[in-house]
Amino acid sequence: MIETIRNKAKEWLEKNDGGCVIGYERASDGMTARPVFIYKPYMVGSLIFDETCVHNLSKYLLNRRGLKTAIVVKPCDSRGINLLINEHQLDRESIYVIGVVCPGMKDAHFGRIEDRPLSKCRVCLHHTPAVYDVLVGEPQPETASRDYSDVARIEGISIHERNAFWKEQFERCIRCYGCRQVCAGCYCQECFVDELDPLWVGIRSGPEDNWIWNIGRAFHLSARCIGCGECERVCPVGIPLMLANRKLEKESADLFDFEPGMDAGTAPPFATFLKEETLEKVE
Amino acid sequence: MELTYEPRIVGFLCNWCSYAGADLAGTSRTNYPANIRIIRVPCSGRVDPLFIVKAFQLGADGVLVAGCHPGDCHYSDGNYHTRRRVGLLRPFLDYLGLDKARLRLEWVSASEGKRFSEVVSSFTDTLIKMGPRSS
Amino acid sequence: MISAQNTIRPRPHTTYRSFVEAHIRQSIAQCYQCGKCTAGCPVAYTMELTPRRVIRALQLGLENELENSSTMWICLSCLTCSARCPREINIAGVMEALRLATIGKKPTPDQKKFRLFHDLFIMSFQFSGRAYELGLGMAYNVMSGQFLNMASIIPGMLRRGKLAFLPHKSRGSETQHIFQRLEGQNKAMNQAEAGTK
Amino acid sequence: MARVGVFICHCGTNISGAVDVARVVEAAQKMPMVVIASDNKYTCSEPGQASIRQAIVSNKLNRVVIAACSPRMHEPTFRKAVSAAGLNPYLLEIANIREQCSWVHSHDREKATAKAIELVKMAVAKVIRHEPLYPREVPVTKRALVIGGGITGIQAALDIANAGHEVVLLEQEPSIGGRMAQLDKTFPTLDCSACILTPKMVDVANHPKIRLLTYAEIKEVRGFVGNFKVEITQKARKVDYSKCTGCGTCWQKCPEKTPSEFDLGLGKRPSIYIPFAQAVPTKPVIDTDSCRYIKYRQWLAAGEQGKKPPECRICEKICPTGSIAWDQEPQTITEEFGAIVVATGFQVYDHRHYEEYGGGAYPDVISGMQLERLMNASGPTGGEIVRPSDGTHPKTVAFVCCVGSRDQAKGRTYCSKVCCMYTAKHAIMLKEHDPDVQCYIFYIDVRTGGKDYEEFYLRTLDDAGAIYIKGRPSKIYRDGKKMIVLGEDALMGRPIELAADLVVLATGMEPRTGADKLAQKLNISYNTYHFLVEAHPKLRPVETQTDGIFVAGACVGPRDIPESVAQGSAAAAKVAGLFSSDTLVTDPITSVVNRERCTGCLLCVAICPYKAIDCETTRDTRVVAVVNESLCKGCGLCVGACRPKAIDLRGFTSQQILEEVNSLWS
Amino acid sequence: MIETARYAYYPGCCSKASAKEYTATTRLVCKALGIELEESPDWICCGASSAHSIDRILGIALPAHELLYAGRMKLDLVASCALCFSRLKIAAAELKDDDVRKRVGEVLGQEIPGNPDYRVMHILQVLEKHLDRIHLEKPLKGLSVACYYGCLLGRPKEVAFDDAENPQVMDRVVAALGGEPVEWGFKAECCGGSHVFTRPDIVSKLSHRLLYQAKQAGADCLAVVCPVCHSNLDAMQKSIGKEYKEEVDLPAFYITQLVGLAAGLPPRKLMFEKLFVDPMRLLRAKGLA
Repeated sequence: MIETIRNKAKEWLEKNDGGCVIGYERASDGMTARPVFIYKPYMVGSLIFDETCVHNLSKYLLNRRGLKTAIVVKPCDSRGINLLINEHQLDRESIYVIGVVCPGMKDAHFGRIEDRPLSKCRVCLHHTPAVYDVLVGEPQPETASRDYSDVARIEGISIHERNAFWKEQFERCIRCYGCRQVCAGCYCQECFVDELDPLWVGIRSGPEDNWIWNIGRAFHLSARCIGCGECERVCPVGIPLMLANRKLEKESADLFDFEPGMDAGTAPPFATFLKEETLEKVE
Repeated sequence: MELTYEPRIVGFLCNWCSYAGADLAGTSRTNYPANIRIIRVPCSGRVDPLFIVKAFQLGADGVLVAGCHPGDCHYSDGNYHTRRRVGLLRPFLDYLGLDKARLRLEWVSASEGKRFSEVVSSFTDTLIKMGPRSS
Repeated sequence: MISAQNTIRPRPHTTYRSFVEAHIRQSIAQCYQCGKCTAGCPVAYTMELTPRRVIRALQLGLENELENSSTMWICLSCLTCSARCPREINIAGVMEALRLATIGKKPTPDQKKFRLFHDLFIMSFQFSGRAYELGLGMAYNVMSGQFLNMASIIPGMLRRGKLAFLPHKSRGSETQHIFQRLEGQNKAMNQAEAGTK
Repeated sequence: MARVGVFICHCGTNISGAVDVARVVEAAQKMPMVVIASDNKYTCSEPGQASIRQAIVSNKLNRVVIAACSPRMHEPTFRKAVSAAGLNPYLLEIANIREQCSWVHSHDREKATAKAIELVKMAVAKVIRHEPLYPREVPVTKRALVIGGGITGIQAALDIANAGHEVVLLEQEPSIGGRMAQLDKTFPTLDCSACILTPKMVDVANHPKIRLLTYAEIKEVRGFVGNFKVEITQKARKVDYSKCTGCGTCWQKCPEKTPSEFDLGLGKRPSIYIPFAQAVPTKPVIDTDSCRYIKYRQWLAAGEQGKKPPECRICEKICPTGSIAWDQEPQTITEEFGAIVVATGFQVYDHRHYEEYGGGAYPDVISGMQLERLMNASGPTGGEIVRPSDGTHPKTVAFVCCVGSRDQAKGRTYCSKVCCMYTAKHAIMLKEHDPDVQCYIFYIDVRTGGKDYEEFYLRTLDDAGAIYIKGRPSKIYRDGKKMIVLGEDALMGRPIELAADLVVLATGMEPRTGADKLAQKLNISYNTYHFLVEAHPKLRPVETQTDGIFVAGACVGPRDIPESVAQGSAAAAKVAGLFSSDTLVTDPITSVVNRERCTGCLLCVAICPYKAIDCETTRDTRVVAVVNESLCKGCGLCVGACRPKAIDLRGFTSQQILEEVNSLWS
Repeated sequence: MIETARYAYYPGCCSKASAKEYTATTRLVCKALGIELEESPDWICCGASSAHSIDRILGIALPAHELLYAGRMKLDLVASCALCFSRLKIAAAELKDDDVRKRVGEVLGQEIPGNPDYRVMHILQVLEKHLDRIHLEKPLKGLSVACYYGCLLGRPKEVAFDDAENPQVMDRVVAALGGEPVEWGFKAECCGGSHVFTRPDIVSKLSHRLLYQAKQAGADCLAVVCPVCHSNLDAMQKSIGKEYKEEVDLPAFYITQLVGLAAGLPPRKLMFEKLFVDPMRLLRAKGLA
């Protein structure tokens, strides 16, 4: 697998002078992975791929708009590429996608790789990238049934409990904006949270302003979140951001029959409508 | 003295149908509770979902978004987009602990003065029954 | 006297109408009386009250007319009326509903033979599970007094072995149970309905 | 620094009856940036307006809030008033304390007053954020495009041209004239259709201000009112019109004969043809589907597969001016216009959808339009009314009304309006042609709304002796030489079987095929049947939601000739009105893009109902959205969708709306 | 070797008596085409045309009994009788209603699974689907056939598989057999159906109209797909002729008999002798027997 990635990267670099391969290499702790940018064919030897390659590299493509770039992507990351192409941020021609069939990723904590795959991987549906020029690994069938038991658990508790639960979560937010920085879908020139006039979100980190920031962030990713889970992974205070994102993911699948990033052409839900839809579920 | 709870409602009304419908409620002297504060927008499609979130953050007990009936939008299809935006925001806010009954999307035409007053009355009623928002 | 009978006193909301509308899941107010149903009905020529007029009677609430009519029993259920109705009203469904609505009523002399036929038909398979043509035909002829009905073809049928002398039985006696359970269900529902009133 | 003046109206007792105006004034005086707050008995009266003007000048006000009736009532009035005092008219905000306060909370003075104060507070908060706005002027190209060369389009083109403006009249068929050219007589006067139409066709052809583009279609429409840029496809006629004199030798000699569209298949025409004798222009086109030589060329190109077609070329050999142009290809013409009139008219409903009436398989079951051709002296039978099956003269003729009209099951719920009348005309004409004819007319209702129409209908009973049978037939079938119509005489309540020699189906009107596609190109609306939608069915019947595009005639809905002509003239008047000034003033309430913030996701481009947003590349090679302010109608749909808040709506900016919300809790 | 197709088969009550030849030739032809028909051992009457006139639930429960069998077998259900087909198909549609499903389940004494998708086919559809399997031994050359569908195959449109006024399936089958389907306007007009007992005058009038129209359209014979229609058009033909004082002499075949004939199955097995109107003279004249 790794050999294939290295060979493909090398072949591509030899043909594309001035190009860059974005992939993973072993981090200095000798255990986890970190992103690497390779410009010369002879350097491909440092490329790796295993269950520690948690990062979604597709956001780096935004820094290489219009430049020849090859990228190693997992299925969820690959949807980021489709999303960005759909939103006219990238053009498909300049990108060479090395898609890797994903075995599920594991995070490292306290110098040790965890036993269980990341929670997002446990409910993942797509194990083969949605877009690729070369596929590494055997295509895997999709998981047939959606698992939203995590969302359902929150839906199942009372409205007051929900209110209390999220209040407690959002109160912890220190407004570091790590979730935004890592997100492939967050590429505004200036985020609404940083705007001073009008002041959408107060500058202080307090319960009310944290509330609107977190809702605004999630809602801006509605029908756009590709489920890579990076926001939640980098959150220093452990807010279950994917739990919010996944509610929107579920609703937009139910209401609009739409899954973000599965292709680059389908009009996203907020760009279109059906005259006859009612969008009201039996309550 | 009895203390009664008076919910605060922010209403975003499209200029062509719902705002005109609210005017008609006035011209026909249809009384309704004074709890709503109306903000005129050209089209319900002008309503940024964040306006709604912002109103709730500031303390609104209910938010009403009202536009032309589907198919009647003055701008041909603005209200269809509104329907999608609010249609997604509503279950999401509910999920986050803000009861979906507090956010209403209604179609009120320029000729439906009576209906507008009914919408405001029933919405105010609902909110009074629900009581103040838990903080 | 005659004028009193002929004068229509409209009653737009009758139980017949609501029963029929519930059955066809449509409003008969949609009918604009164009007559295409009657025009295409293969048996309208022999009806007192043609299909269009049945709908009209429902719209005006002329219950007597409906109850005494044989239209719904003459109806062949060929669905031509429904298929061609420009307002897409299921007129054949209206006829079916009227049969169901009047089934408890005493039949008029003209309705009698149709009701008899249906009763006998049901009986012919109620116990054996499968319809028994010869038995049905003979019983009908005797009981309706139309002794020579179809007499011309019976020898031919027998000669070609197209009439079985004995009823053909389905394995098991499922049909009997179906009828028993249905009776129970209907009873329970009637009681429940009476209870709510 | 904003200096706000607040003026509160009593509106007689309309407001002060439920609201304590003095307390509102008092509260307003304490609001931020408010310099002066005062009240007025009637603010909209001249003394009321004068006091505002005076206050603006004496207090150096630069923002004005008027708390009075609905802005939908007097906003224009008050804008003029502040403008008269030298202030930009858009620095005004109105607090609606009458329709939305005093009139609806008359039972509770306390709450009504509290609400009025808050409404004023919201208006003050918003007005502080107002910016001066300036309407823009755009030049007008005084040149009109009329799409559709039927009677409606002809009338519109002549009227616009007579008002002194250039017109291009576009027609997709080889000749103008439209459906009216196919008619024999017109109701209720029984004028010969051609006699009143063809002079107008000639007028069009000879008018110095009108350019005729026949056999042409709209390819693309861009631009906006006063400045449309239209791409037109000129289909290949295979005849060089600059050389052709219309002498007619070619169409007389062409050996190939094919069913005539104009005669609805009842007659034949050559492959090189003019659709009918009085066609304008009187120059032919070659029908590439039937022409022998074209087929020969296709056979050559396909590698000589199959049977070899004759290498005819007779027209070419015989043409005295050498006008035949085999290699002519479709051409694209780009033209600029200030206004567009759409008059694409109707087509006759295709009765093949009625399987119960034979589905078009019986030759003696024809449409009303086919009967017109049979009755017409220049028609395929020279005006002799005969059965298409055997050429005999029908004596018993049955008419069936509402075929393709008032029929939900066939997807056509509307009434086509003209069929009752043209059927009456047919009955009268048939009787005139042959006194032995007996007509039977199956109808649901006879609708004769129109001047002299009812009287005309009565003639069918009195003079023509037609028998009207109330009831929609259910089936038509053949029995020997007769056509049997199964119906009901609903008045007797009995089924009826009628044996007729000829059955005429009064088929309804539907929009031309492709009306929806054209509407999409023009960005105007159409309904489920593809009839075009007017801006207002009563008050703006020939305008559309897109400025500068007008509609007229049967493309909007079933119309008879007088109505179509009236609408053609009405649209022309609208165009002339538009062309009466050299420039247009546009509403300044439009969207505007902040190029620094725009990420170029182009969601706004996708959702703009007016195609008013496009994209362009900045100097630092970023793609950003750009608003065409002439097309923008100011709905703000794009603003509600923009994640980076890079687009805003003048007059309803996010700042302004958020200030309104904020003011409720500050 | 062609793959076997399997269907659940509902013969209907007439199969045991008046329509013996229809059932027999249906089985014969299907076997020849490699189509397996699984008949439920305990099938019961579908109730047509009485049950749905007497009690709504009964009218659904009786055919539902058979639908459940097909459901258990996980097979599409095929009926050869147009009347049975119609009842089965309508019942399948009615069962989508939760309340109806509950009540019918009670009456049948078994739970009916929710979200049911019972597929019901008429034998015509099956024949058309597998037309390519027919090896044409004896094309029906020169045989003009008036295809008579009856009133129920195209109606109501929610359950129909062909046009209500001008259906085409059987015409395609006959054409594929080498025969010549005639164009006529009465393919889907009613024959009078079960009124043969109560109002034989109606049956005479309507069936006469059909026979007359078919004859006028130039047909040599009729092709029929329903035992009730068949009995009206075949068995009653002679007495109808007497009543209207005209000799009709129009053999009425079941479509399966024609398929069998064209496929070269032995004529003896096609049970032509069961027909009232003797077709042999016609078949000999056309060189088909």
